[in-house]
Amino acid sequence: MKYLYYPGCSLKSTGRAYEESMLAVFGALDIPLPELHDWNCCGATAYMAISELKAFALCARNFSLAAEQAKGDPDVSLVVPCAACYLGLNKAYRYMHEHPDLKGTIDKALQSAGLGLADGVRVRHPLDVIVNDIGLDKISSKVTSSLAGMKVACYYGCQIIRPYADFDDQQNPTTMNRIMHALGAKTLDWPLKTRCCGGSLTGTIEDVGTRLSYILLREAKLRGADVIVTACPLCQFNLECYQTTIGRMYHDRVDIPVVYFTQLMGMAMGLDAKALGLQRLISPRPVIKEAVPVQGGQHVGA
Amino acid sequence: MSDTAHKTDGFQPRIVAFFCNWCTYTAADLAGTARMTYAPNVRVVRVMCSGRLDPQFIMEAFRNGADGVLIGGCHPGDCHYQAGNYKALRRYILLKRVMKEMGIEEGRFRLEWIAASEGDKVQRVINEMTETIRKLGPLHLEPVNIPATAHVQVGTDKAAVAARGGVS
Amino acid sequence: MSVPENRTNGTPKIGVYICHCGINIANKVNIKETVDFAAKLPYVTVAKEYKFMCSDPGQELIQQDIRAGLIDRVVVASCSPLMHEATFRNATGEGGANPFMFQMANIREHVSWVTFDKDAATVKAKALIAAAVHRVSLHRPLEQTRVPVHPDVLVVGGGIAGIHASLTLANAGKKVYLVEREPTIGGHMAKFDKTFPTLDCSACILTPKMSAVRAHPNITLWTYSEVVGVEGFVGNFKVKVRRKPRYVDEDLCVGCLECIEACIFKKGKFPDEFNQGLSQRKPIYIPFPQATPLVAVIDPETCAHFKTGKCKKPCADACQPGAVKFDQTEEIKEVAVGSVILATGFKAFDAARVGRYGYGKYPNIYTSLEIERLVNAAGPTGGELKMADGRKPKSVGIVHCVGSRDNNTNAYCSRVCCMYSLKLAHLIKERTEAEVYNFYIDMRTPGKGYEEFYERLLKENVHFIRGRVAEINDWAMIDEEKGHLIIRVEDTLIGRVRRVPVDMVVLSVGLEAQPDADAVRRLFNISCSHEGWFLERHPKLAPVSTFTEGIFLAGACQGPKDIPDCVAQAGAAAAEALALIDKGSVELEPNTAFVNEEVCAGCHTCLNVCPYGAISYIKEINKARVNGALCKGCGTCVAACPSGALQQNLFTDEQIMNEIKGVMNHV
Amino acid sequence: MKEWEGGHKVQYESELDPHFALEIASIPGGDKLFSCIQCGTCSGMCPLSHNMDFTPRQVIAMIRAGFKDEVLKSHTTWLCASCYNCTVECPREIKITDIMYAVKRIAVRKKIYPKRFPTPVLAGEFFGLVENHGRNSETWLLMRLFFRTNPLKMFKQARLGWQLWRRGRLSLKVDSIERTHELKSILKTIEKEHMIALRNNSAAGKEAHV
Amino acid sequence: MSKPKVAFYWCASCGGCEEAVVDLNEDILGVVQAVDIVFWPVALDFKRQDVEAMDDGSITVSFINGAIRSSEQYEMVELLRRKSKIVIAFGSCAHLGGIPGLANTFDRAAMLKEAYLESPSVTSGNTTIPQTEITVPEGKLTLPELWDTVKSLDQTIKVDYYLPGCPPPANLIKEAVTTILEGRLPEPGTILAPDIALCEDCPRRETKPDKLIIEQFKRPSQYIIDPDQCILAQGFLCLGSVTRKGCGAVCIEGNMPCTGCMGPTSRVKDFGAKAMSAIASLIDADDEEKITKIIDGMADPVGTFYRYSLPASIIHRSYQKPDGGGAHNGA
Repeated sequence: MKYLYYPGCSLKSTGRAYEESMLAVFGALDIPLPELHDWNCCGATAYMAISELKAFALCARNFSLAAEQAKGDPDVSLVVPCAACYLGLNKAYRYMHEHPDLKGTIDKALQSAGLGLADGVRVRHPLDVIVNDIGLDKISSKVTSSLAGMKVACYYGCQIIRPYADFDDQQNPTTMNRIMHALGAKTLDWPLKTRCCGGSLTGTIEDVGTRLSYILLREAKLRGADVIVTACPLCQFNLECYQTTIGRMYHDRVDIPVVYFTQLMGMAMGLDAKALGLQRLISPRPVIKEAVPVQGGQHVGA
Repeated sequence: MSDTAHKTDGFQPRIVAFFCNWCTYTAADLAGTARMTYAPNVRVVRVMCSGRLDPQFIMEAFRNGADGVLIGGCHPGDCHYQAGNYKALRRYILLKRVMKEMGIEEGRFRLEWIAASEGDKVQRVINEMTETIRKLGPLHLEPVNIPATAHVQVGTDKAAVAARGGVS
Repeated sequence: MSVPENRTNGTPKIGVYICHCGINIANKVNIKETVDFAAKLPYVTVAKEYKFMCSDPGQELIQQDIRAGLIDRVVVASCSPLMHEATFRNATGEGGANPFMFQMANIREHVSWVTFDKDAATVKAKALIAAAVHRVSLHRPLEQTRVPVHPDVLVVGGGIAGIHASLTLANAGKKVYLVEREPTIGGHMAKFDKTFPTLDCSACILTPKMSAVRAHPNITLWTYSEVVGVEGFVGNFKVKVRRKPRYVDEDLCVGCLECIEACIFKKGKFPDEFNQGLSQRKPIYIPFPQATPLVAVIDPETCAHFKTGKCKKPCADACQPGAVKFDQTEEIKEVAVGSVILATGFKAFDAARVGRYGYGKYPNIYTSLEIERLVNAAGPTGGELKMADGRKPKSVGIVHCVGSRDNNTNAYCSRVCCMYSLKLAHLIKERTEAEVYNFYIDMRTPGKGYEEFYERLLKENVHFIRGRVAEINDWAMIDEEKGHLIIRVEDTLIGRVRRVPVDMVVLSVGLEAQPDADAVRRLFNISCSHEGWFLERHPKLAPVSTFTEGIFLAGACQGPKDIPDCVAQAGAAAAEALALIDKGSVELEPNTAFVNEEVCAGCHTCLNVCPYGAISYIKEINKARVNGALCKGCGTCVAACPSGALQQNLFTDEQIMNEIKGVMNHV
Repeated sequence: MKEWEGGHKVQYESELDPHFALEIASIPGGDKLFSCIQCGTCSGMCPLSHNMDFTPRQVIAMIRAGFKDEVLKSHTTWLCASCYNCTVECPREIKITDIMYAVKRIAVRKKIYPKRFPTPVLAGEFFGLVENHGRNSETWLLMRLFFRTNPLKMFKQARLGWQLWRRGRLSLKVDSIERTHELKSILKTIEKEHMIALRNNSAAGKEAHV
Repeated sequence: MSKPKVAFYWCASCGGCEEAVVDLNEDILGVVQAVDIVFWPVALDFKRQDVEAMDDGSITVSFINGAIRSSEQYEMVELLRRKSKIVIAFGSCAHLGGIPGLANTFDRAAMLKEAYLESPSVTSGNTTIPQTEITVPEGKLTLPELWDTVKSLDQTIKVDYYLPGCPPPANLIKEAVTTILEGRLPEPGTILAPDIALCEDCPRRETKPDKLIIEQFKRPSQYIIDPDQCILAQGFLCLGSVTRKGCGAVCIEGNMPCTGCMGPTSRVKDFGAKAMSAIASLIDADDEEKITKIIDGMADPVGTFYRYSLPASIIHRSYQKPDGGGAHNGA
């Protein structure tokens, strides 16, 4: 089994902390996770609106690169933390397997670029890899400062779970909850864990998008969550960065830390706060402070 | 409805199907009752059980001009006669090997378990198989008794191939 | 090369009759062209067409031609042989030829009904006719054997369908074995409060029939029992029934309940199956007051004696007749019957499978079957509908189509849910005066008095929202929603998404095939539809028959059905069984295998191939021999016989080979 | 329009496009569209249906009936956040999200979309960035988007931008892959194939699935 | 009255059939006395021209062994057919195509390539493939044309009777010769051997279990055959149940399984197909994987089931697509 890390654009900018914390966690677990060399954009949801076929072809190039980089290891997986990339790549994988005509066209396109079609490269989310490949036992064994006492709202968002993921239930996923339990944290039972955060609408039609984020933030706070844990760069961005705007819009205090699940993992495993990108968070971090005293690092807060 | 069911031009494959009375033949009747249109290329020969199928029948069908042969029987465990379909499966697996070695493409010979309720599967399998064989093209088995002259005059391999294209 | 034996007696004279089937065939197949084609086939002396070959004048055509000596073999090109083979064999026989000098070409189900293009249909019809002509030219006269039909009947399942079928047969003087898996008969109907649309009390109309079963001298009632083995064929089945030990002697128990009173468990502790787990029972119990037989049963899974061995068994002491018998063991009964009626019923859909409806997650969400018990005066709450906290619900949402009309669960409509939802809406409104909301996709009320009942409910001020409920959860958007269950749905008639807060939710679960339906169908050698329902022989013309002669279906095991339909079908199944019994004998298809002893080399290949042990090896002459009475006619041995010494009547190698030649050549 | 007139009118059959449904159904698995029973599960599951001028269920009905203009002009597809709730729960397995994309693609091609909605602009900008560089650069994407739709917004977001910048979450670098030539020839071939498909399908009255 | 004229000819064969004639031992003398041998290239110095010079139908009976796979063989058997009253296909190769018939899984080009280009050779660099015609300084040289497909005798000329076996058993030859010489002619097309399977004559017939099943296929080269037990029951592929008797079960006597040289009974059209049907029926497995595993233990199914009868089988030869792409060349 060989894993290759596919970052996508977000993990190189707004989601940098996700990248940093995930690589730190995998490093601490001794799982090599080299980056896919010369990866290109997954096509994302926006691309689908222009040309689905082009989006598939873009994904297929990544598969070819992965097969190339894996040097013949047939069991190669792209580890894709971004939900949109995960969906886009997975969709391409599925459609190529379900529609031979499509596969033929893509093969032609790849050939024109001197690449070979690699339809065996699997697309995996780090949640899936951590729970199903690495295992919760190993995670628990690495915990040095338990998150006991912390109540987290696991928020999965849409596209990791729907419609293609087969590693968890599509309406009531539990993978992230199980990880949090392994870290010692309590998880919130709430019905909104896969409800949309607004996605890219927050950037385009702000009032519509932020309303969805507001519903999530409010319900998490109402139910007494200390922190919202996410597994998607856009979810994290929407839920964290618009808190002030939302507060103003709805006259409601919705301040609650929003972190990546890998950051909490890193904290519980005693990794350096900076290595986990904690300093890149905007929202206040009382919870995080409580769990792990921030070592050095510049003070950041709003 | 599939396009296969409507195609009237070009090569029309001829497929002989051996269906067991209790499951697949009944399923084909059901497809009819439900008016499921499918490719007109299959001609069904009814046997009581897929276990009745002697490999000679399959070969005879090919010899008589079939481009494909389909066997339909009850699902494993469902045989009306307890185990006839298992015998069919054993013969099929062995025969398939021999057919392959004899150069007959795999798509031309197929066994499917189709239960009495699976009219839609009859439709799907027949359409699929017709399409597959349409792509493979006609099966021209070499006639057994070629007019000997065809051989005597053979000069090149190309001609030999042409000679094989004759009709038995 | 080998020379085929000439098995035809004289030159065959074949008559080909092509049926229009009204326009069913004639619309797709060019009849005239087909008749001309048939007339030119080898040995064909007569080729005719007719509007309906299966009609009397159609059959008469065949008979006249045979009588006139024009033909001695018959091909009818019409519908499926499964439909009319018997009809035309009879006609052939009536005309004076052997009935087996007949072959059918299926140009309706296999041609006209499934082919788009008219020319292609004509070509295919010709091929099938040519095949039949080739085949029939090698047919030989055959004789059918008759075997007597055993007059007793086995009925499997003691719900309303099984009860009704048993009583009908028993009243006609036939002996019936009624086998029920549970400790009592009654099935689902015994659990219902009222029945739609008349709202008469379910128990009131069912229990007299249950008692009648118990009392009827012609019915042997075996509850707590299961069929474990079936052998034989129509008219002659041998059935094995496992009687599970109930640890209470049925003949001695008087149903006085003293044993239950005496049990070391002072109160019920284990989920009561009859009440859907909404109440508790003791390890020794009687499912409900009208249970039939009214005999206690001990559940060894929960009984202290069986669990620990340390119980003092006060139940046994309390029983005056001494009916409690801890040493009872399982018993296997073997009976001979001539026919079987399967009435094994259905299973309610498991609502937890639709996660977004929150069943099992939130309190106050019930399935319809649970509500039946909760509104039932004999149920766990004495008929009072209360919420978990004891309050009466002020609003109740009834969600239709749970586990029905959904490709993710069951694609079919369960047929009864609309009506029972209306019934429950009425009962809930009546008992609690709550606001009742029905969420439906389409309202289906096809039945006598059903639409009228719907109208009655509309007038009773029940809310009807057309839309499939998307989700049910407990997060409030506004204060008014707090503390309620929120039903989110699009009101499709208005085109707006609504959030309806309610205190209680009823999930109208659909009907599913029994989880062991597949095992049962294998036992009885019948088929299931892909949803798991037992498959009838013909959806319209043989709705209670199966593809296995002598096995009939009644009730919801064949598909979702309400009570009137179950009863009607049970009566029909009983009538089919009676018809078979009164006929007295059945004719067996003469398609058995036979050994040509002259050429059998005694190689043993066939012996183990036969699943019925019908072939034996006669050592003295070194030949195999087929026992015609045991042979079922599958032909597997014939295909296996390495030297062609075995052949099958109606399906000889030559006949099949000729059919292949016919189907491929000539077109 | 007078107050009492309402927005509705009699819909003449001749104004509808009978091919529209077929066009949409030509996406992989799209023929399930015709199995719709109008149950409304999609709309009920949709977190945004209350913002839409037509609920997703209505859009499906309109596609089937041939209300092409109305569908293409509708806000509904542009409000779809691709959360796939409808697709997963549809009792007839209709890939509603994919259908929304199919509608979007036709709308973009025909340049019919609500002017106030920047979603198609975002898609277009994104497309351009990826086509040229193989990667998207979030910062540039957003800046260009704001610039093209609502430059004022850029100032409104300045505070957030500053916060992100300070924390190293904004990068002004335009990221690019090394082997852009590969990408170019892949996309070129796809375009060529698409043209061939278009030509083959135009006879059948369908638009190609792209 | 002159003695009946008899001809012997061999086509694609190993020569074993000729041996068989000689194997008649003293009896051959009787035959030789009773007839006039007019043509027998193996033993006597007659030439083709001698036959050509005879009147049509003047040979009483021609015994032809070997399969037909070249233009020369075809010319010769056609010639003999014209000159003979009776033609007897002698031995498995003439009867069913025989072992040379297994070449029908290849085509000519593949065979020539294998024989002349790819097989190891002491003279390197030789890339000559024989041609039917070549002009050398001395003039034009010709060779008979090798056919693509091997034929049984009756696929090229009309055959009156068949003497099956590889080679035909002496007693059957004797009986056939006597019958014909005495003018007791059987029905045309008759196979001159009993029409019943070999199991009947098998010395191990009593040891056959009622429950005949095969859990594993064994090869005689890997396992020792119990000389006292039914060979098939031991898992060795004995085809005695499919094969016509008449050979006296000599192979079984020699503790080797029957390979089917006598061909099928008259009720079976395709020896290999029927053998597969019978043998597969005995496989002791019901799921695809297990069945496949057991069948994997069977080496070369075509060669096994069609060892003597591929050209006479229903399929006749491996299928070659009209475009020339032979999917069958590997074996």
